[in-house]
Amino acid sequence: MTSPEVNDAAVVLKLEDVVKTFPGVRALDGVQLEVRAGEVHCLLGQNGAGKSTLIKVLSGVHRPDEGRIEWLGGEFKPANPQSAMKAGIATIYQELDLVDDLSVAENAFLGHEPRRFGFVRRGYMSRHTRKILTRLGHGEIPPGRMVRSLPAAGKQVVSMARALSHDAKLIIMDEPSAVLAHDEVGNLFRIIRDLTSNGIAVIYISHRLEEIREIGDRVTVLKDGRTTAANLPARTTPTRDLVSRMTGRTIEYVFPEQSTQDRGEELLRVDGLGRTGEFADISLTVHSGEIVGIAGLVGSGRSELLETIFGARRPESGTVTVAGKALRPGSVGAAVRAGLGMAPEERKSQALLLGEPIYRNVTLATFTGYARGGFTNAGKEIAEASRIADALELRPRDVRKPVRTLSGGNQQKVVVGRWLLGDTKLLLLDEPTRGVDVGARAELYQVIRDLAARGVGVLLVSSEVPEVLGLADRVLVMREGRVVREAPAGELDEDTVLDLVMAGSLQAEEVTL
Amino acid sequence: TSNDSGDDDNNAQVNTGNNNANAAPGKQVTIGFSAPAADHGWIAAITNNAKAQADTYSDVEFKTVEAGADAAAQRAALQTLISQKPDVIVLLPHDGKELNAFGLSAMQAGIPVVNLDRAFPDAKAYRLQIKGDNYGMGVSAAAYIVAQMKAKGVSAPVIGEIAGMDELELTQERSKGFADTLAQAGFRVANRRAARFTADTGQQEAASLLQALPKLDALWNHDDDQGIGVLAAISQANRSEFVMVGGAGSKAAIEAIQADNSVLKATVTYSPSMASSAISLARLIAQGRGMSDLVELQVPKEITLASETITKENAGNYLKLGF
Amino acid sequence: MTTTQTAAPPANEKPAETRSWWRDDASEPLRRNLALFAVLILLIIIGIATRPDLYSDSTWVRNNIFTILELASVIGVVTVGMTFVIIGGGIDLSVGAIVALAGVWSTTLATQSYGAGGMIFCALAVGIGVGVVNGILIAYGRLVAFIATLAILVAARGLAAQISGKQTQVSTNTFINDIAANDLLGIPLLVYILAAVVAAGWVLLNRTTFGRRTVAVGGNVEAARLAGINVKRHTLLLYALSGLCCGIAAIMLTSQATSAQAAMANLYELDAIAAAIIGGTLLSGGRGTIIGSLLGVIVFATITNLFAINNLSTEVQNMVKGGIIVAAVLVQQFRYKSLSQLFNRA
Amino acid sequence: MTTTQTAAPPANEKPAETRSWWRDDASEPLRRNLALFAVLILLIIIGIATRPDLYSDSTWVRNNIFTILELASVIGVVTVGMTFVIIGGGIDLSVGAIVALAGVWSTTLATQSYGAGGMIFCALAVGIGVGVVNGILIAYGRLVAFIATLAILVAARGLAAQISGKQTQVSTNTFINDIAANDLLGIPLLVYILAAVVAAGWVLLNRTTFGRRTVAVGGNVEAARLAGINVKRHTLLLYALSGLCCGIAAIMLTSQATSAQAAMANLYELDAIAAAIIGGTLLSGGRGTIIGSLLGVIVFATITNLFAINNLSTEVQNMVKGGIIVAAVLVQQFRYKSLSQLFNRA
Ligand SMILES: Nc1ncnc2c1ncn2[C@@H]1O[C@H](COP(=O)(O)OP(=O)(O)OP(=O)(O)O)[C@@H](O)[C@H]1O
Ligand SMILES: Nc1ncnc2c1ncn2[C@@H]1O[C@H](COP(=O)(O)OP(=O)(O)OP(=O)(O)O)[C@@H](O)[C@H]1O
Ligand SMILES: [Mg+2]
Ligand SMILES: [Mg+2]
Repeated sequence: MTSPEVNDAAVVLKLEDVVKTFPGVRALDGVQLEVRAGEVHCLLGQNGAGKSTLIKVLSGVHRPDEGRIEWLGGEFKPANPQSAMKAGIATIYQELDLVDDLSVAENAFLGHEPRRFGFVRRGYMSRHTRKILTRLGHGEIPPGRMVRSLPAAGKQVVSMARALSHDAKLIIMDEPSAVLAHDEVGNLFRIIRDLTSNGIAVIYISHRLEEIREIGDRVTVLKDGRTTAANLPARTTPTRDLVSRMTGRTIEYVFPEQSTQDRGEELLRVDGLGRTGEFADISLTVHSGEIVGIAGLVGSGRSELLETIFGARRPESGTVTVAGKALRPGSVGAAVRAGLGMAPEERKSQALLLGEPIYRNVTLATFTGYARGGFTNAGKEIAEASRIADALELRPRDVRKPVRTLSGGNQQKVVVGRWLLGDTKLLLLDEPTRGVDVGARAELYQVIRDLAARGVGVLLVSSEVPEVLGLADRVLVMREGRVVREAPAGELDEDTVLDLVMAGSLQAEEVTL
Repeated sequence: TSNDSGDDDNNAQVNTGNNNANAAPGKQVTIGFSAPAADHGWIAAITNNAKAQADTYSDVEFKTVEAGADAAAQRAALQTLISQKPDVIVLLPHDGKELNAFGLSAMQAGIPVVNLDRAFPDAKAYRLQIKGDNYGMGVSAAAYIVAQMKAKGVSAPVIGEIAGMDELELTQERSKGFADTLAQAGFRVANRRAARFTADTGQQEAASLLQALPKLDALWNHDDDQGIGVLAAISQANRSEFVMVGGAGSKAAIEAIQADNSVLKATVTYSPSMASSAISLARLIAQGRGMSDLVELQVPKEITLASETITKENAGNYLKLGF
Repeated sequence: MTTTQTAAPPANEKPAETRSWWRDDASEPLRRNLALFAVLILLIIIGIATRPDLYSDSTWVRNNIFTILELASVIGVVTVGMTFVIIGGGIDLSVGAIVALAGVWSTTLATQSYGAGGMIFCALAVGIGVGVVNGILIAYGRLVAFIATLAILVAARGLAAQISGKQTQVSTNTFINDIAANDLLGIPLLVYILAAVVAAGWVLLNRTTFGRRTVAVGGNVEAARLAGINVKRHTLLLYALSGLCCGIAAIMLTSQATSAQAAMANLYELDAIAAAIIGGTLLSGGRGTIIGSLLGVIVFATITNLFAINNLSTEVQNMVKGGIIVAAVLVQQFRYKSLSQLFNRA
Repeated sequence: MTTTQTAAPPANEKPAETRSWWRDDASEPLRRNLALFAVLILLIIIGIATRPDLYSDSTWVRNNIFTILELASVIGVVTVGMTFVIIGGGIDLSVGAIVALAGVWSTTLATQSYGAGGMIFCALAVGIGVGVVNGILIAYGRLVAFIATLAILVAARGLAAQISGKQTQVSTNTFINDIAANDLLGIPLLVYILAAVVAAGWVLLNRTTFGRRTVAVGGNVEAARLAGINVKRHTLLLYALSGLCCGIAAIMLTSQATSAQAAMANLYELDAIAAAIIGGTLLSGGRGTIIGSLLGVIVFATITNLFAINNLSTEVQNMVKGGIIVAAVLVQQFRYKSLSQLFNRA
């Protein structure tokens, strides 16, 4: 099954018929996997296919119920994360696993701190961390800095530094690019190539096919916890094939037709909005039925802008007007009453009640509307939530299940679905497809388009330029807290946007040179 | 206070009453007993004394229920006691006013109630009330101090007070008796700290008080148990310029007074021996007998023990009564 | 364009769901409550085994049940309020102090002169008032709940001592005093009050928007805020609710003791928190049940009763009590695991 | 937005990123501690204003400082252990009970017969032993820390009452009693012990793997587990450490009071938790400083001292104390905000 373009290096890792069940879910149901030294082996699969579970089995977090794992020629049964690391398997987990109140160096060496008589060898650890960070292209991050003060992308670098701090022969990366901007992804790939050239194997998980094409050697596809295809050549396998193995059906990764209808009356007007250190002097409008996209680098202040418009932060200057009426600043309640809705960037910490049933999450912003005299109407809520679940093809469909048991992409559908109830006139979407698989992504795009067609205005923030260009009618490009360009989507292409977005960084680099 | 766990063999606070007509066995009676569960030497002595006194009678069956942490728990415990049909109940309530209702209902049900120490406000709630004199304690302590100051010729003495648990009414009564009596001599309390009847809080409050009063002439400490800590604080601060009066009358305090090697010169009694008397009298009430030295055929309704002042001179007499 | 019609027929999802519906997390509270029931039954069996003489008397058993429930009633009412606060992500250390302050305030001579109505009004008003102060400090002053309510604990007890002059204030109002003394259809009035508060609490938590907001605020405060819930106002209301429960409890306790004093309801905060947690309320918020809390209170009261009828000394009592608390929680966990394994095999 | 070029960053830092790579709140603990210092100075100023007669005497001032530090010493040692437990994501309600049990056990006649060494050994062993029981229940029995340590609180006080027969046990050992009575170079020995424990705690927290892992376990237990830290063993050790601190405190308190009894160290758990939180320790774990906790303890001791030298009555004392706690925390927050604005402008 090995394709000719993959070298004949030794197989380091081999999984046979691995099964892992959780109460009510067979997360892994007979997985086969074979990884060779020095290759980048990609794992593909829809949300909930079992990718994260698989790597947790490999890294000693979960113990498999059945099956056999071979590592470097011997049987491998890691009892805990520590023994997996000792055996040479390091993992960058999908959920960031850092401690906010420890420094960069302490996080990188957490669990295996260099020490003498129980005392941390701080100097040694700091020097070593700096070396790793430099290797990662981020020598500017001081090892003594608290991780709390780093932005998401910086934290990702620290996670990577931790993986490199082990003397690993296999590094597993679970969606490392999800929180990275375009130039950061390039940097990541450089590091991966550096690793593989040293004979280190990498298991790489991502929902972005173009990344897999660029960095991957071979691909294994999972569906419903089963291997549906193994060791496909990453560069040459047609997209159609990959997608059909993932979904069991054929879809194409395309955006819905741009709507042709004229845009309606002005819904949202933002004038001179600013917050010190985050963004300044932002003015924009969104019309009924219009999708306005905001492109920009991670850290360009887009999330803060959306949160400020939504009333979750208080603006220091400027005004927000909805349908001609000034919005009370700093009040989410007022924004919701005015018909605004927001799907925030971090769904787990900002949007979901993980232990509560799906339907209660879907109706979180609207349950008061179904209530009579303060008494809730659970029957109505379940019916409405089920309707949304059907419309969004939520899996599982039973809305009484706790949200915690859903995969990432389905959780995102719940968050978006929340604002499909009630009379939302303007939807603010912050990275709505982060960590969402191809199939669900296409469904979400369709949902967003349908909303616009119904006259809802959409303000969309995304770090994926094709997404902004493909979905939006009009695009704003932000850099360092300011809008640097505004144009209809048709007038922009990917290269132009990337150029605009990164101009700031390029100029900055010139300054230091 | 002592380190031996109160064995009853030679308990001086028990009336073995060999030469007493009432010691002769009478009708078989069941005495129910309940006292709160404070981790405090005085309360422990109360319970021990009651039990030891009951053990001296062949005609008494003694049933105790320990009340938990507060009045509600004690009330619930008493309910279970009632169901065991005692002939008489001896009760040291958490708070007399809080258990007044229980006293009333028990009396109405025909079970005489002997109230120990903390009075019921309602006279119908008890058959006999036997208690110490908290106000009198303060009076005695103040009287001793006034006499000492007069003898030393101190006209405007600096007087300190370490009280017990401030939220208890008995503490208020003691302080009132103290302040009233001092006022008659034209004196007043310069600083008053409230400890919690334990040695560690006594030490801390005393340390604070000594710091607040760089010069001191007299000090009254309400309770000899916490007094261990008060004396520790005094010696830790190297202070000795004043006289100290204790309260309650523990064995350790009486010994210290007798030895006369510390600032503690006197203590005013509030003796747990009242529990022994309460059991004796409860037995007589249940058997329908009177006190043999009295003409009356029945036990009287109220007995208030005097608070005596123990000094070096009379310490020898009281030593056996120390708890 | 997406073509979705080809796959995922709902038919094959159904069986998996029916097999596992009871196992999903929503039923966990129920299972935990079953475990508490088991503990309760065990305690009663121990009671029967150690005192067969008493338990053979049916009148005594009946009376004993009411003794336990009356013992549980005051702390039970406080625990209902506490459960809301904890589910909402907070903690209220001031409950005992509020009970004392409300009790003392409503038994001052001045208040008593307004009769039973005045006393009840006063107790409830004081309870709500202090609760609102807690709420303002926490919601708007952004103080940690632990510190804010600890400060109010200290201050409220101080104020209660000040008002009462540290005296025990006797209630001369027969209406108030009769609440604890009287029965209706053979059941003590206090038990009715407890039942009413528990029922109201259950409805409030499970059937009203207020309850839903409480779970949301405690479960994920950021999500609640971004869903448009006024988190600050809700937090304020939660502490006011707890204060209200304390006001009710103050009347009940005053009636039981026919008096009030500054030191009353001592350490009720610990009892209430312990009962709520034993009952399955998550200390970090977002999850809990009223029934669980009620069972927790009753378990504690039954333990106390068991000790009393066996006349254990307080020190032994305390040692055993510590052990029983640990055992009760362990039983809950054991039950949870072993039962789910049992069902898995079936 | 300022122009980045003026700031002259180190050559290897990209200016555009210096602004966006981190938000500068790493120094927050320091700023909080500064705020506590401000509170402390305010309290001293109030002291000077109300009792100028005393404060004008330099010997008195010197003695007063030591009085305050001695008052703070026992609870300070307990608070160091508590700080570790809270940073590690737990809570220990049993500290007061452990101090009492260790104190009582080490002053039984039998133990005293082994001399000072035997007493100290006994106190430390009892402290660590009970701490280990706490740790086992929480780490391996998976009990909520609040419930487990509450149960141990009740049980340990019961055992202490049983051992002592509820008597106050006098220490006749002069070595032990002299610890509290003696000075070295004019500074009380107890203050040295406090300083030593604080210093050891600081080093342990900031310079050893144990301390760094404590932050990890409390801050993100999942991350700690994934990093291969044995979370259970670490949790066990944290409670054992707290128990050890209680054992040390028991010796100190026994020495101060020249005696021990079951009711000693009453409610120290609340004092220690409050001091730690006032000192900036996050109740939810993952963040806290030893110095902050020490300052918290000293602030409380200074408040008590202030009340004593002004002869305030207990009830007024309590009312004012509640207010001061609230004010202290508010000052911290105010300072935090205003200062960060100040720094932003600079
Ligand atoms: N701890 C758990 N308990 C119960 N079910 C779980 C648990 N972890 C994962 N699952 C379930 O196992 C299945 C596989 O989940 P997994 O996280 O491995 O998917 P994934 O392929 O990583 O998805 P995504 O791309 O969204 O991250 C899902 O149905 C998920 O709900
Ligand atoms: N104290 C501060 N000092 C300087 N800059 C700050 C400060 N606080 C926030 N920022 C800025 O606010 C922005 C926050 O970054 P964030 O990653 O949330 O932005 P974003 O554009 O929403 O990115 P993403 O696409 O990841 O959502 C950054 O521009 C950051 O530099
Ligand atoms: Mg995943
Ligand atoms: Mg963002």
